[in-house]
Amino acid sequence: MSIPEAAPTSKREVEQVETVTIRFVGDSGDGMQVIGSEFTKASALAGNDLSTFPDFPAEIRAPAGSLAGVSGYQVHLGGRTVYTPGDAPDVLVAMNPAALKTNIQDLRLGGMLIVNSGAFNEANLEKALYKKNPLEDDALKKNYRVVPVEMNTLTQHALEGSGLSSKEVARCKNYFALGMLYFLYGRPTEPQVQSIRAKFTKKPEFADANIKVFQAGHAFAETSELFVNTYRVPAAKLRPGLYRNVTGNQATALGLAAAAKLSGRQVFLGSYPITPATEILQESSYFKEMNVVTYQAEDEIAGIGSAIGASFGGAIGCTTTSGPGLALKSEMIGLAVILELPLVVVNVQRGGPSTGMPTKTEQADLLMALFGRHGEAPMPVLAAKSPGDCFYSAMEAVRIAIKWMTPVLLLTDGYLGFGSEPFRIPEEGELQPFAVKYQTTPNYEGGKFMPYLRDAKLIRPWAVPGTPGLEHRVGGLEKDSLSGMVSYDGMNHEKMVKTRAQKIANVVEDVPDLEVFGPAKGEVLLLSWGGTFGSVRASAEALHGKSVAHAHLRWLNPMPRNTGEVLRSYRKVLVPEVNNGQLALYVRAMFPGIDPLQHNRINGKALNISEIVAKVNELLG
Amino acid sequence: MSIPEAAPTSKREVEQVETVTIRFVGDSGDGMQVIGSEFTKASALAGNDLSTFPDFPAEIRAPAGSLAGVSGYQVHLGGRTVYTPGDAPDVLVAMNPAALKTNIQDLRLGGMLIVNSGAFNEANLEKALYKKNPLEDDALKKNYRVVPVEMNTLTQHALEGSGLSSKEVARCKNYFALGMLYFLYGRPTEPQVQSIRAKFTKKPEFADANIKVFQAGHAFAETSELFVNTYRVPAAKLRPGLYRNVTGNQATALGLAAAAKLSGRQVFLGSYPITPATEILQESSYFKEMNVVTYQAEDEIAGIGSAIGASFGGAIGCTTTSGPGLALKSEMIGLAVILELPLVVVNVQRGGPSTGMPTKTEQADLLMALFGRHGEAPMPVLAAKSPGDCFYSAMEAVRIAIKWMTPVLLLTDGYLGFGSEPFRIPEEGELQPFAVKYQTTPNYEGGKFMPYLRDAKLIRPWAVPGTPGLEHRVGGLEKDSLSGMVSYDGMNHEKMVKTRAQKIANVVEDVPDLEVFGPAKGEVLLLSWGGTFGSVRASAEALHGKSVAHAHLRWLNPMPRNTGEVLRSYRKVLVPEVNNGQLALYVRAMFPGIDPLQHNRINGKALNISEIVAKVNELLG
Amino acid sequence: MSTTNGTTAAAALPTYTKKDFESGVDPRWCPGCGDFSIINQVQKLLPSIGVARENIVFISGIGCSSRFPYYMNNYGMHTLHGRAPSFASGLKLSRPELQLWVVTGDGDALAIGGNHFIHTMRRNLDIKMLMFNNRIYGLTKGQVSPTSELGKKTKTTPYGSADYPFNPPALALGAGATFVARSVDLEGAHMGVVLKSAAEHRGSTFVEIYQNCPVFNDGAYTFLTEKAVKAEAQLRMEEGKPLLFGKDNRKGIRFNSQSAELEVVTLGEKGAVEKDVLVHNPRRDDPTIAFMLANLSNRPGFPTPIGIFRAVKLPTCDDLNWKVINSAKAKHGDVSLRKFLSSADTWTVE
Amino acid sequence: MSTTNGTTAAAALPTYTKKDFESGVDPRWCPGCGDFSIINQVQKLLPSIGVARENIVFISGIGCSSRFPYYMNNYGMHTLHGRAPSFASGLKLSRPELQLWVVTGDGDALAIGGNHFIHTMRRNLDIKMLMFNNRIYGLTKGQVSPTSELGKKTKTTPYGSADYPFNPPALALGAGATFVARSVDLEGAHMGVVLKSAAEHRGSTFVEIYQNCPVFNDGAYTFLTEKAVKAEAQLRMEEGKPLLFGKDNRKGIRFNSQSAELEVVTLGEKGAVEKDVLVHNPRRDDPTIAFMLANLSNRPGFPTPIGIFRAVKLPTCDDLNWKVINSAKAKHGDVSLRKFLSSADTWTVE
Ligand SMILES: Cc1ncc(C[n+]2csc(CCOP(=O)(O)OP(=O)(O)O)c2C)c(N)n1
Ligand SMILES: Cc1ncc(C[n+]2csc(CCOP(=O)(O)OP(=O)(O)O)c2C)c(N)n1
Ligand code: SF4
Ligand code: SF4
Ligand SMILES: [Mg+2]
Ligand SMILES: [Mg+2]
Repeated sequence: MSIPEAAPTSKREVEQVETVTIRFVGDSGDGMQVIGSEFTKASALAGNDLSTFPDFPAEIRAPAGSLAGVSGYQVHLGGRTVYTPGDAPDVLVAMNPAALKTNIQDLRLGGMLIVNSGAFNEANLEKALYKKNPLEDDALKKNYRVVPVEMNTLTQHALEGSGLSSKEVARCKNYFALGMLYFLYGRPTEPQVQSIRAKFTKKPEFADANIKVFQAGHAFAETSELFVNTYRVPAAKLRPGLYRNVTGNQATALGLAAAAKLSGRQVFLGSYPITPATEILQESSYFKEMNVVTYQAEDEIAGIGSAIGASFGGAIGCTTTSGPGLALKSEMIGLAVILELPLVVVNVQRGGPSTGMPTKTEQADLLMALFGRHGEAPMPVLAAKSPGDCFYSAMEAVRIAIKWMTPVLLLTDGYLGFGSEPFRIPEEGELQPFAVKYQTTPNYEGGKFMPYLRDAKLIRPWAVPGTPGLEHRVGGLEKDSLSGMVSYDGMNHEKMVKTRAQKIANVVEDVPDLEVFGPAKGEVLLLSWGGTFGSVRASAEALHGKSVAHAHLRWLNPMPRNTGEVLRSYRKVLVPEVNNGQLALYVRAMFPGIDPLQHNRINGKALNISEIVAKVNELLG
Repeated sequence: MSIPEAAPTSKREVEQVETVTIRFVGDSGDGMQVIGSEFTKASALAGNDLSTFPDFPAEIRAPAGSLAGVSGYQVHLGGRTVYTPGDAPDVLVAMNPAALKTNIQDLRLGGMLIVNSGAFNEANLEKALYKKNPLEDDALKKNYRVVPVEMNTLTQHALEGSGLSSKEVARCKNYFALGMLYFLYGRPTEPQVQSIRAKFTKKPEFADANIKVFQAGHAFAETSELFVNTYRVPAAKLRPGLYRNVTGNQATALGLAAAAKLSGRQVFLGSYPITPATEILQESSYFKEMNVVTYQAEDEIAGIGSAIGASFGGAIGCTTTSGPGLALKSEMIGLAVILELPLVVVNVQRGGPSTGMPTKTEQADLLMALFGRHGEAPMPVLAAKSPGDCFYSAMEAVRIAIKWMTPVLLLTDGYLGFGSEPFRIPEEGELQPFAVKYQTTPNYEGGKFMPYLRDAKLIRPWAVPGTPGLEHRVGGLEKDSLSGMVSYDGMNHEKMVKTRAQKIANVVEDVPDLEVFGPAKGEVLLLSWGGTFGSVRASAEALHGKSVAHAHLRWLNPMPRNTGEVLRSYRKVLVPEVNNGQLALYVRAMFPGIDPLQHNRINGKALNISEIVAKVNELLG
Repeated sequence: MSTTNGTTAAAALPTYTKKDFESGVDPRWCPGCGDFSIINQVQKLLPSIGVARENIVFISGIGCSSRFPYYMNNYGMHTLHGRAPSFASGLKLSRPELQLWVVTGDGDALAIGGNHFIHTMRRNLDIKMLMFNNRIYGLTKGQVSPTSELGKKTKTTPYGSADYPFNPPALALGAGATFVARSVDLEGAHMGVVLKSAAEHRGSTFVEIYQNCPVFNDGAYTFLTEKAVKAEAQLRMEEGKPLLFGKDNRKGIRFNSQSAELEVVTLGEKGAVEKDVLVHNPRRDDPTIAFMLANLSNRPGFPTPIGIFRAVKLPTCDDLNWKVINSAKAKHGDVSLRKFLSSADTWTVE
Repeated sequence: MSTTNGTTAAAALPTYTKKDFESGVDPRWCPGCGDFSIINQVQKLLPSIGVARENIVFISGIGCSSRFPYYMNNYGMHTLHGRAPSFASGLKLSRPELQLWVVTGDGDALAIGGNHFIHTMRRNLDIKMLMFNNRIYGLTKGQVSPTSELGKKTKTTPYGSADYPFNPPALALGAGATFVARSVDLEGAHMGVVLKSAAEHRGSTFVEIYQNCPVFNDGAYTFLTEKAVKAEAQLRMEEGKPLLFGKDNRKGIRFNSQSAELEVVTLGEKGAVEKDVLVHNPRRDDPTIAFMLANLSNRPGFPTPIGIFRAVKLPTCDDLNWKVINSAKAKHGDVSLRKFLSSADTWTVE
């Protein structure tokens, strides 16, 4: 988060920086996602902690060079724990005018702008709706350290005589930018060369070209006098182990597959594609050997229906979706509630209402998750807090669903789903298996089987087709409290409503107490849930030393037992959310007397740390 | 509510009673709904205030004589305002053992049991799972005034020589019971004779037979010494005018049709049948000359979709459903929210979750109505308070929808939908027309039309196909705040979310202040919403003189401006509901500091007045 | 018992009787309802099909017909209106060794459930779907259904319906069903034979059963079932036999290649002889002739075909799926969790 | 302007040009997307159909194809995934004088939207549905669609799809559509003719347009559109003309009444002559031959038919509905609110 000011001498120094945020932006065809993730990988190998976020253009490809066609990738790396992809980039790498126009306002004042000046021709300027060339604008140079590089020409030079077409040559220029950054941040070039070679095994001529351009970029940065300093981000103190990078959606898919392994049961994922949840289904469709069966149903309702059907058969039924799909599934979720079958519903939140902003993030499905079903239909709801945490949250959702015989709703969001961070792969044996017991014998007098006879925790047995003697019927009509047969008896209904509610309340035994980061009592408690964890924790860290604490709700229903107590230990509670105040409302409803303050941004992005910090400082007076 | 004790002398006296509750119960085939409504009509003509409720067996016809096949009809009549069909009947007319068994526990102690003793044969007793004849049970006689009548035989006698088959004869016995009650309550017989004749114009032999049996019942009651007294319920002081009986569902249909008339626009009702909402669609399908177009769609989603399509075309799109259907419609409602088109969604609540108890009432869809959509999707929500009020609520929902260009959710329930009460037909001119203005000219510089340019109240214009020059496109993606074209701009989105929320908040200008029945300050405030109005108001009346008041929320979103103030004027707030505490939760969320007490029954029935009264007395200490 | 996926241990089957398939709960349909006759045939059939009782699952939606699973002594799910095929699809894909029956009504299958219906048919999932067609919504007491006739007066169409009805077998064929048949509640023996073939078919199986609802749509099929008209009205399709009908089988269905249409001929009249009559072959790959027969019931002057329109063997969706799954399993063997999670670019922090 | 129901005032129409139907927003499809060619044909057609611009409404669901209405200068709704026909149905029933076009994709129409699709077809609502079939989910970047081929590798079926695809015209015919046609993005002139007929048809109108998605399913239709194979691969159906195809129209489609199947003959070979070849007649009441032709594209060795499979005139659902409404209105006249509310048993309280 802190690039040093330009050094006074022209002698280049190696500067230590604790964290840095770099954003690569260019046209959709410019390969920004590629070099972004290559740089990320190099940083991971260098031992940095990381957090990344891509910024795709809207769903359909826009014309080359247009504002709508800009694609970006932001990475935040640090020598200490990194919680978010960073509020504002310290370095912006912009490949064309449109990319500059849509991103320059995010670059922090004094930040470095590396720009492909060769792309600032008339045609491109016009597509970006620039009246004149911004690189000639003094304001730009006043506010930022501008480093214009003729990447087009330099790339062409590097590839002279390569025999590639000019279109193919142009495609290589992202590696020129990457080479420059490798020099700037002192990354070893050899692994990158290997990586390019591996990527283009089938087209060695492209491998050669990209390597050449990459090395040219590196050399150019070294020899030209454009850069005053170079930078080193030290290695972070990460828990030792084997690491990989995961996006939240990948992690969710991996978590479900891990749950199949740990429970010894099939995971059946019945879904329908929808942005930003689609990747979970896509990833899972490769996990066949892990006992994951995937099914792309004809619609969201059939997706969850297939999952419930599979659960009746003894599998762990799962379904993944986003807001509009969750709305469509609500009738089905109600059925799962009354059937009391295990089911995991993953909702990757996006901007709403309606189709809204499919590629943008939001946290506005919380109240629907809690209350969006007809009748009294309570169910456990939890939310993941980081891309890697999606793995553990998905496993936990499965564990609760099968232990308590209930549907469980897991909330993630587009920010987590698309964002990525290093993920430590658990050691063999580190994750506890959780057995699944099917009922195989009668449980009632006279050798009868009563599918709704409960244990002390109010959990009913799971008997699956193929088990002789336990044949039984389940359905969506209110059921007799023992046999599960249809019952229209009013008092039986009241009993069942209360029993189902109590069972879900009992899940609290599996909900860890709320932990507080910071002072145990004081002025301000920051209360967060879901994907804003990183921004809020980073804000709390930034406010270190003040009477400010942070608590994060992973479980929304039931909430941890000590929640009220924690909330009452601070004079003010501030709930920062990417919605219009849904957790705040819920907290008011659940803890009469607590009236939290709100900080709400609903602009499709993660919360800005500096805004939260400013707000808290205002509260502290 | 008070039948006098048996008079000491055998001389028959005419007793004045203020109110009386009578329940007719028998087999589905016994014609209980028929005589129930005939007696209701006669009482209405006699000037009583009324409230009735049928008790259908579950959806499918059960075998004759079985417990599941019992059908009932309860009427509460009074010489003063009658709020509910009555907690417990004063008089129970039971036509067979099954009917006795399933209803006797409701008869108030000391109440009168008129029973068709002829049906208490071995076969029927067995079907009702009676081990011995309950009429021979002393306990019965000790607790109730039992009047056994051999209705089977007496009906047969009356029809000797009529040429009817014995099956046809048996079908007439309900009129015997009716005749007895006419005598008992001093209703004039002539109108009933007319009515029977009118009913059977096409089968005069049945008319004759039923009239004979009716008169025989009347004569039998008069001449036999079974009844100690006869009763008179004086006329109530009703507002003068022309009256009819309406069920809540009828009233909703009438209200929508009236709105078509008052607005001069087509009402388009696109629905899918579902208990207990189906009657609204059925009734409306007769109202073609009122400019009501009905459409039974292929499912609930298509139903609401068709309504939104019609609204885009300038009609008043409406859709009617119950819980499972509302769940299915939630994605569509979100679309209507973002489109900002008028739409009325009527949800007739029933027992949930899932398919639940389709023929039983409940109030458990409140939170779904308020919060059951993805993204930030606020909309006005109101609830009808009595069968007749469904008429006014439906009209109001339409008025708000078209004035504010928004979907509106109207909640009723099975209790209101099936229940009935007298309805004063408004005088010509009594109901205010509400004009609907379409946009017909450009509203922006350069002769442009901006479909999302708002007025001071934040309402956008309604321009409909067929209007030249105003061609425009609307959609579910977030839209530019003026042109309505797709916008992925984060700050535009935040602005739109807040604007839509503010517009709905502005609707409060059309929400009358909360009125209080009883003292303006004090110990206990009873706070109700929806169909429990009658029970709670009757409870408040019963508690007259104590420091107890009653306030009823017709509008749930936005709530009346003075709600908080009213709530804070009492030491305790008690919220009686037929759910697990949904309004109570909502009140906590909306008025931090208020922590209402709850009284919840979830047994598929209306709230019991005596239970509420007991609870309040307990609170008063 | 089979609780894992794969195949059920082939234990010796008990000798079942009809009673073994009765749940002991008395069916709650109105007196005279056609549903009684259907359940009777199903319960009579099941002892003979060689499948263990516990491996059979009945799944239904909502409607009178959909109460069916409660009366069967198998595993059963009474689900949501229109959605039964979706549950069945998931269960079948998850546990292909189970035998799945979906029981549904004309509204359940074709109104709200139309999408799941056509997709189950096209996928050729091995699911047996019995649709009780009473051309009305029974459970909700008498509204128009997608199989109600044009002009039909019902509670929601008091002046007559303006919707053309579906022809369910034609729709199933259009969607790609591999087994399509029709029977009638009152024709118990015929239904038994059709159900037996349905039980034996592997793939998407659709059986339409004309069912009388004496309460809300009485007499819907008297045109077909009344003694006096039956012979002329029913065309009993039997594999390998000419499509004859009428008193003494004097009439037949002939394909007129001039007009490219089917026509009714009377044998012996205008030179029509039996060998002109189309021989019924439900096993043609191309569904066209089956489609043509299905459409006959829409056309005035033609009899209504009952029996099997189409029965074609094609690899099922569940089989194709498990082929892929099993080959992935065979290829990878038992993968440890750590190994699985590590299959990506990794690095070590020390 | 018509704001009430009934008919639009027949004012003299302006003389439109293609430009009048362009909204001014530049279409945002990927370079080379087949959607460009389709919108071009539609915008070229509309000036000539004699309908006022403001009386035309385009309604779409969600998908690349569904962005269509934004680019048309008519009234338009971009609705929810799969649901476009439901909006169109309500709008058409409410205001039958409007001309309604639904624009949809293979996923939108046939996956999530399958139910509304088949019901719109069966009802014979006067709605024109254009389905851009790219056999893939474009907008969500490459998942299997209900028209993707068996075995197709997509992002959600990396080892190949186990689902048989729909044959969309066959499904539409099975559902009862009265107009069913097919064209191809690259065949602009052909598409123009088909669209013109679609615009003229009154009733449920389904046009499948094969559309290339160069980004996620490139080359899906080269088998049909490449110069080298085109003549052999395309069967251009034209009313009243024999079904000929191939180089110099040397091949034809013949109905073999022996086998009751269609077959390909080469004129002049094995005695085949032109008059044996089936003459195309899309106006047959019975949909069977249309169905048979629709199924040809599934069968190896047969060409893929393009053109109009079926075009049959039947009273539309909207007309039938409004006949009833208008007769009720005529019968009752203008009813006062009080009179309306009083049509029940009433009594007076004084
Ligand atoms: C989501 C939903 N919508 C509507 C209903 C109400 N409903 C129950 S059954 C039914 C139709 C039944 O008709 P059909 O499928 O033909 O079965 P039948 O009763 O005639 O056997 C309807 C509309 C429901 N239960 N759930
Ligand atoms: C309810 C809902 N489910 C899923 C989606 C995600 N989604 C948008 S378009 C689409 C499929 C598009 O495929 P197709 O209809 O073939 O259109 P194309 O993009 O290929 O033109 C999907 C799954 C959505 N927007 N809404
Ligand atoms: S309503 Fe009709 S279909 Fe339903 S049980 Fe009764 S007779 Fe059968
Ligand atoms: S993704 Fe395919 S269908 Fe969508 S716009 Fe691009 S090329 Fe066209
Ligand atoms: Mg039916
Ligand atoms: Mg597509």
